Amino acid sequence: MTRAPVPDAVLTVRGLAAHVAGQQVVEHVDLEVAANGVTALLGRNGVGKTSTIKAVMGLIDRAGTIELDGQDIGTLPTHRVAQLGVGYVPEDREVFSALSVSENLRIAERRGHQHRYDLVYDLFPELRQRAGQAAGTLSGGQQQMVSLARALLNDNRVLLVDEPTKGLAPRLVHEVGRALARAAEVVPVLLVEQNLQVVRDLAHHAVVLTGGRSVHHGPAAEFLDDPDLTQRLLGVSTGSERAV
Amino acid sequence: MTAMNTRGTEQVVQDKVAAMRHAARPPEGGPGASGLRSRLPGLVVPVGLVVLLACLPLLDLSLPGVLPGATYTPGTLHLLALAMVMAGAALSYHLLFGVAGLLSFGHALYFGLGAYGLGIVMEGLGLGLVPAAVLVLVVGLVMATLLGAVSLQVTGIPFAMVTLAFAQAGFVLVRKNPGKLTGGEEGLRLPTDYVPDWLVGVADTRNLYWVALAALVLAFAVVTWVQRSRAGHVAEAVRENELRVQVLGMRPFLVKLAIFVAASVIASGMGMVHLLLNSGAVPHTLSAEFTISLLLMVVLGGVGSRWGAVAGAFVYVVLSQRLAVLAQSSAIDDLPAVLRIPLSEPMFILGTIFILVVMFLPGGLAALGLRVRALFSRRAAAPPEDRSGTPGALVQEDDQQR
Amino acid sequence: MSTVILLAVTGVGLGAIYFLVACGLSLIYGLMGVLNFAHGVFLSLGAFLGLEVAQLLGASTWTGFAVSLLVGALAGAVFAAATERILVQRLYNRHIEQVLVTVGLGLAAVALFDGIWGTDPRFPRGPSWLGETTGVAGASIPNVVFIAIVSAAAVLASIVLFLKHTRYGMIIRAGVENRSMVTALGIDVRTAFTLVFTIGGAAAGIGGVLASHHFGYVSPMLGQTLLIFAFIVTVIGGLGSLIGAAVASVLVALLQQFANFYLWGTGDFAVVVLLALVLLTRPSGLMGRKA
Amino acid sequence: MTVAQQGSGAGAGTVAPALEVRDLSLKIGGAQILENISFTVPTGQIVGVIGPNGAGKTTLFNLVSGVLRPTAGTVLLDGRDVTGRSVTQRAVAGLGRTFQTSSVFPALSVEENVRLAAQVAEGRAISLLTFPRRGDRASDRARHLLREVGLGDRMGFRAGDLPHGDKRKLEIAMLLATDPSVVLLDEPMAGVASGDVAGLTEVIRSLHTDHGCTVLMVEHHMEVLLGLVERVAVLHFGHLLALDSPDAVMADPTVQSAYLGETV
Amino acid sequence: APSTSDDSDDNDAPEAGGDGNVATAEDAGGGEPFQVGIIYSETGPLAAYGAQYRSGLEAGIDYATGGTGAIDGREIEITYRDDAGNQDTAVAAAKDLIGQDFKVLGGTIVSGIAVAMADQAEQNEILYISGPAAVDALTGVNDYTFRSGRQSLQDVAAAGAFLDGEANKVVVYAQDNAFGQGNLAAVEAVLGAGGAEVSSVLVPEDATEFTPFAAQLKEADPDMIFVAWAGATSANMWQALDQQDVFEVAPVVTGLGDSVTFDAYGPVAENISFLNHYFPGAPDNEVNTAMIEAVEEAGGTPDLFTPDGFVAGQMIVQALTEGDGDVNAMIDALEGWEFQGPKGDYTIRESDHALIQDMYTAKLVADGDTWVPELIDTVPAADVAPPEASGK
Ligand SMILES: Nc1ncnc2c1ncn2[C@@H]1O[C@H](COP(=O)(O)OP(=O)(O)OP(=O)(O)O)[C@@H](O)[C@H]1O
Ligand SMILES: Nc1ncnc2c1ncn2[C@@H]1O[C@H](COP(=O)(O)OP(=O)(O)OP(=O)(O)O)[C@@H](O)[C@H]1O
Ligand SMILES: [Mg+2]
Ligand SMILES: [Mg+2]
Repeated sequence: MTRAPVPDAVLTVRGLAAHVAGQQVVEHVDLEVAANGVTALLGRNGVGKTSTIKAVMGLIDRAGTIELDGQDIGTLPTHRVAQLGVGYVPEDREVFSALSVSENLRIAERRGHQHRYDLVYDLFPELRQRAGQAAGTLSGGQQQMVSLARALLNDNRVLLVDEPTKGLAPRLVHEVGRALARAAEVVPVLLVEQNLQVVRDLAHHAVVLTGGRSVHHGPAAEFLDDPDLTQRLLGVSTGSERAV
Repeated sequence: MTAMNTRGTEQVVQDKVAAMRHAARPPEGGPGASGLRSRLPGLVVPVGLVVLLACLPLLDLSLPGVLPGATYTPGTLHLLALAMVMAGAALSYHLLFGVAGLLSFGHALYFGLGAYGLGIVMEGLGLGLVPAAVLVLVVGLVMATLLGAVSLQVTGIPFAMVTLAFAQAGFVLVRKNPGKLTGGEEGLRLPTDYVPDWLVGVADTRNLYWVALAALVLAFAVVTWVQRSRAGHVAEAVRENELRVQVLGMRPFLVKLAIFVAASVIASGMGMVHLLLNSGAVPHTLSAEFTISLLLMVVLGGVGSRWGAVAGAFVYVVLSQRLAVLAQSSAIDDLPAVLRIPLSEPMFILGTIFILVVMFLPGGLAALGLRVRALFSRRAAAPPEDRSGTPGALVQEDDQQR
Repeated sequence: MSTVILLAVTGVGLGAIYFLVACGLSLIYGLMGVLNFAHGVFLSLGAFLGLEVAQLLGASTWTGFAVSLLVGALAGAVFAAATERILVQRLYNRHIEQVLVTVGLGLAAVALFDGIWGTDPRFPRGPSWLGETTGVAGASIPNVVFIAIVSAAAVLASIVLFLKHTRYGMIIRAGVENRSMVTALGIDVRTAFTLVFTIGGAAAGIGGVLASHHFGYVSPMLGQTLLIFAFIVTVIGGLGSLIGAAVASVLVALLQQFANFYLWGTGDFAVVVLLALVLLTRPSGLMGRKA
Repeated sequence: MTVAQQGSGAGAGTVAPALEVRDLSLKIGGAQILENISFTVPTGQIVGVIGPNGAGKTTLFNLVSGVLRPTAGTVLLDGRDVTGRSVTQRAVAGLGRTFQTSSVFPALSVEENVRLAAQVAEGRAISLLTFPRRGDRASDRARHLLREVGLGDRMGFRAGDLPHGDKRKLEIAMLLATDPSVVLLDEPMAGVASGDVAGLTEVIRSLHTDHGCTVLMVEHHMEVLLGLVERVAVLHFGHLLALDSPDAVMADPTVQSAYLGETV
Repeated sequence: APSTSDDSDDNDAPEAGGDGNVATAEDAGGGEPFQVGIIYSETGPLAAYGAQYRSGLEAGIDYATGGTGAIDGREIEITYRDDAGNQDTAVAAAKDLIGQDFKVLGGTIVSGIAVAMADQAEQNEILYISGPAAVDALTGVNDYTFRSGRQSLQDVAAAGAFLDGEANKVVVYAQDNAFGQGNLAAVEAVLGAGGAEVSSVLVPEDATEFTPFAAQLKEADPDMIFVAWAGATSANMWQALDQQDVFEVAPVVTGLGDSVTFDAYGPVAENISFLNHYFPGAPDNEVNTAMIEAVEEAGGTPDLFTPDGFVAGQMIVQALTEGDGDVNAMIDALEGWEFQGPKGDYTIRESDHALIQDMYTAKLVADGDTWVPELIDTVPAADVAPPEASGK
């Protein structure tokens, strides 16, 4: 197991284990999210990426140490975790379809925080135009924008972003990628992503899971350039992965 | 936006039932169901139990505090027979709710249909017990098919409400005493002229007891049959994901209707035994409360478990009868009001027990039985065996961990 | 003619009572997916405590009546909140168990009220104006009907405004769709659940006091008797839709009134038929979200 | 805008195509979701459907499989009009499909999932008088197919516990068990890890080559799609923009700007 | 006092029943005790009536045995069972007791239960003495069944006392259920036979709003209105009658219930003409005085159905004394028996076991915050005797 030290980690996870419906889906995950830029969380389907993120958020039963800026958040309920500055962009967008776009943003406003509507509308001007539209009637890509915008609105310490390009048309993949890059300038991001080109473009560090365990930590580019390693851990040799 | 994504009511109900199923699954695991030979040891316990129950009227056993008297006394036999009738009805509800995931609030309609139907047919048409019973079962079958076909046009909570509505209509009708057939609020008396003498009168309670036992065994066999058939398996699949079943080329409607009709006919049969046992029928047997009591029995026993449904019914019936006795005892009378008032209300105690089971004993008695058994077998280090069909194997082992 | 007016206005009054019970049911179902079988019990408790207080303060005074409404609302609210916190919340996300727990609570609480207040009905007295009538186009309408209508309209308006224009309202609407996402945004959604139960309980409590004057009695079964109609109303209106519940309440009550009077007491039958028809043609109810 | 059949499927025009839709339209609450879609899929072809999110791809599948009813237009399977038929009837007629989000019976075992499907092909699927037994035809077929898609070691698992990629494979095994002649696959690769893509691609290819199915598939994963299909249909805001060979479609400037974005 | 076993401890009842030779502490040695089972509403909707019945019964047995609770030294041991107002529970209790060889059962306030118990009595050939249940069908139902209360026909006949010769258009205002229809039939049978023109306004049982029906009643322009109403909705019903000015049209007659229901009449109470089965101030005789004293001493309050229990006690003692536990002998002892009870002279009619007794007319007068009944007149037993039932 290779292990590169991460300077000033904002989020540190040690020995994380998690259960869903009584079944252990995460066995032992260690990871650190660097204080700036994008850290990628990679792995094949079902290795526990989403579960790891949900465990950090407290959305599923978990055990182990989770520290945000040195403060233990491993036993806090979800809403406390979020209040301490962990933003979450879930795998399937999960916008509130009955609420309007502006309500979707308003509900995300957290007390005692600056609300960065400027940044949000700058990144996604479409959301200003569609403020009154019910979020359920938006297209998939627009919903992804709302979901990202909700997380970006507050002054978070870290963002957890789960497969933001899943099921998006290639053109939207680029737009979302751009938005993430902008976001990463203001807040560190932990990104789960299957599209390795997006990972290559954005991530500085990479953590790789297999079977509910973290098995590799290191610079993202270094990892992706190692065909043997990617073949072994992701089942794909990166030489063949092409942007689409 | 596919139909699969929308979190509609039916999906919610399916989720609910699926959640319950984590706690309890029926014993036979489907294609793995073993041949007759390996199932034989599994038959020993149930057969032994039935034989024991059949012999009870001839024995002088006492269970102070649980049974009102020795097992040969009519009072005790009546209580046990009542519990067996309710167990049969609970089994039919298990078929609906536990197997097919159909949450009905109107199942009492078919129980009441059996009870009232038998009395009315005997009296009105002057038929003997057996031909009348057959006729009523046919009527029940036809009615369940018709009403089932209508109610099954909807699913989830709407289904619960439509079935409730039909049962409520039956309840109102029976109370209105149309054509002086049902006796209204006062209920219908058993027309004893058409019933064989050996089923009338306290001295013959043991015969009624045996009839009830036979009915329960029959109900259990039919429910097992239905559950193990292909239709039973498809019903489980329908409960999980109806659209998926359609896409595979099956009609969920037919499966659900088959289960609905089977459950209704069983309930009608148990209703008829109830009429004989109580020498009468009252509107209560068609009420929503009656259906809810069936639901309580199934949940107490553990959703999805046949033996659980039976055990739940016995516990419910015995508790509701014996708590009434406790309520009147002088021990309770002397308590201060804060304790006396709640303790002297049987339904309060029963409701509280029910809440506690739901909160702290998911999977009900079935799960409890399994847990006890697991504890026992670990100590005895017994080799694993095929447990399907035995009372201990109420829940599949791999389900226990969830 | 005056009979028709009498039936219509009293029907709307009855609908107002149905609505007061149904609005809480509908809210709770919408947010939590729980069909609350204990809801009738909130109503009965509100009615009993309202009655006790009114008797203490002088049943025939307006102060007594006003305070009894307040106490009824409070009693319903507190009981509902406790139910949510102590029972329902512990079964987080286990919907069917949540429903079953409310079934158990319904049984237990009715029995407990039996023990405390006895099985005999009690007869509330109100300000004498309530027992009088007002002529409307030749029909003498009992005044209590107007109070019920006004109260229900006020409750409907305040809940709608609350849901539309407050942050909590927004949270509740969002929580209906996706609870875990609401928590992930840093909101303690349990507060919203308790709040919804509390609001529903308060409405039921007010409904209880008004129902006791409208029907002229209080008994432990009063709430559960109304509950079945409240269920029907909620389903016809569309689960989770307040406006739907309001429309369906009036529709059901009017149908019941007219069928009882003109069609040989077939009111309940007619309601059942209406329910079946509505569900078979529009399974999600008059105003329900598409299932 | 309608696009007449442009493909060159062998024998097209002489035998009835496996699937044909004519002037299919759907309006929901005033919104025109699909408008006048017409195309044919000749027997034995494998055709891809692409288009931006919300273009109406899943909706098209729902119309073809009978989950939704069109406001206008007809659907023909092997030349027979099935527009008025139910989902079940179309499935019996040989139409199989998967869903955009995995759709299995989570509480049943993997094997049970497939055997339910296998029973359909065998007949008497919902009989009250037939009992499932290990070693009967349906169960043998289920096991065989599970091994074929690479789930041979997962038969006893609860389907809900499978990782995403395996659920996709399970769905395809269920599909195969019903012995369909036409299959609709809705984004089979969505959320499948890069390492599993190649394996799943082969399974899909075998649907076509080994089982002789006519395939219509929605997929955003262009590499996979282009490697599999003979023709590509492009949907855009409810309209059929193009139906042509992959190369021609990729070269189309409208497709590039509307769907692929500037980089390709 | 009669010894009672509440069946609260499980072991003594079956033993007592099994071979019937349990010796109680008070047993003076005069032989094994007589076993009597009383199945009544200790809980359930009619629990209040149940309490009245039981307190009367205990007083009645005491009175009839001269305070010993025993007959010739043989204790009368009473086993009480709760039917909770539920027919199935009652039948189960009856089967249990009959199985324990009980030959005398009594009790029941609920008409449906009374009918079911009558069946049980006949099937198992035991003596059954029904309680306050007013159902007419019980009269003449079979040899084994008696009643210790009045029946609906007697109630209705008492209402006839309010008809003054000429006025003869009677409208029955009742719930459309067994109780209401029974009363309508009784009015037709009794007052109709007396020449009155009887019509009815039947209100659906499930209706909750009575105003329109009250308006309809007023339009019928009757000479007398007979109201037969039971249950919680009565307060509302009376208010509706008042609001629609029905009292201005004709005298309104109804049965006076027990004291807790006086409130239900509301402010209209003083406008109603009541027929009455019993209130403590109605009869004036020694037995009544003794009953009131005994009940009050035991901490109870005599009310509507206390005499039914008291008379049941008297009948049980009579049957046991004369019949000595033999069912046919007990039936013989009761048939045609005339005795002095709390309402004066009673006769058990031999042909159909109807209990012939006086009835009363009364009114309610305000007494501070509450209402108290005041006797208008006693309607002699013979005037209200029900027509003989056939087919015993
Ligand atoms: N509700 C559940 N019940 C049982 N098992 C579950 C549940 N949810 C997830 N799992 C299992 O947990 C494991 C990890 O799932 P998770 O969603 O975290 O994987 P992932 O790495 O995010 O995969 P993907 O790339 O498919 O999103 C999988 O094997 C999955 O089957
Ligand atoms: N019931 C409905 N009511 C209103 N609009 C609907 C409804 N169903 C679908 N739509 C709309 O129809 C359009 C097509 O949806 P569809 O799911 O077919 O898109 P898709 O092409 O499959 O997209 P994706 O690639 O994101 O899966 C979308 O804009 C969607 O919002
Ligand atoms: Mg994931
Ligand atoms: Mg789609």
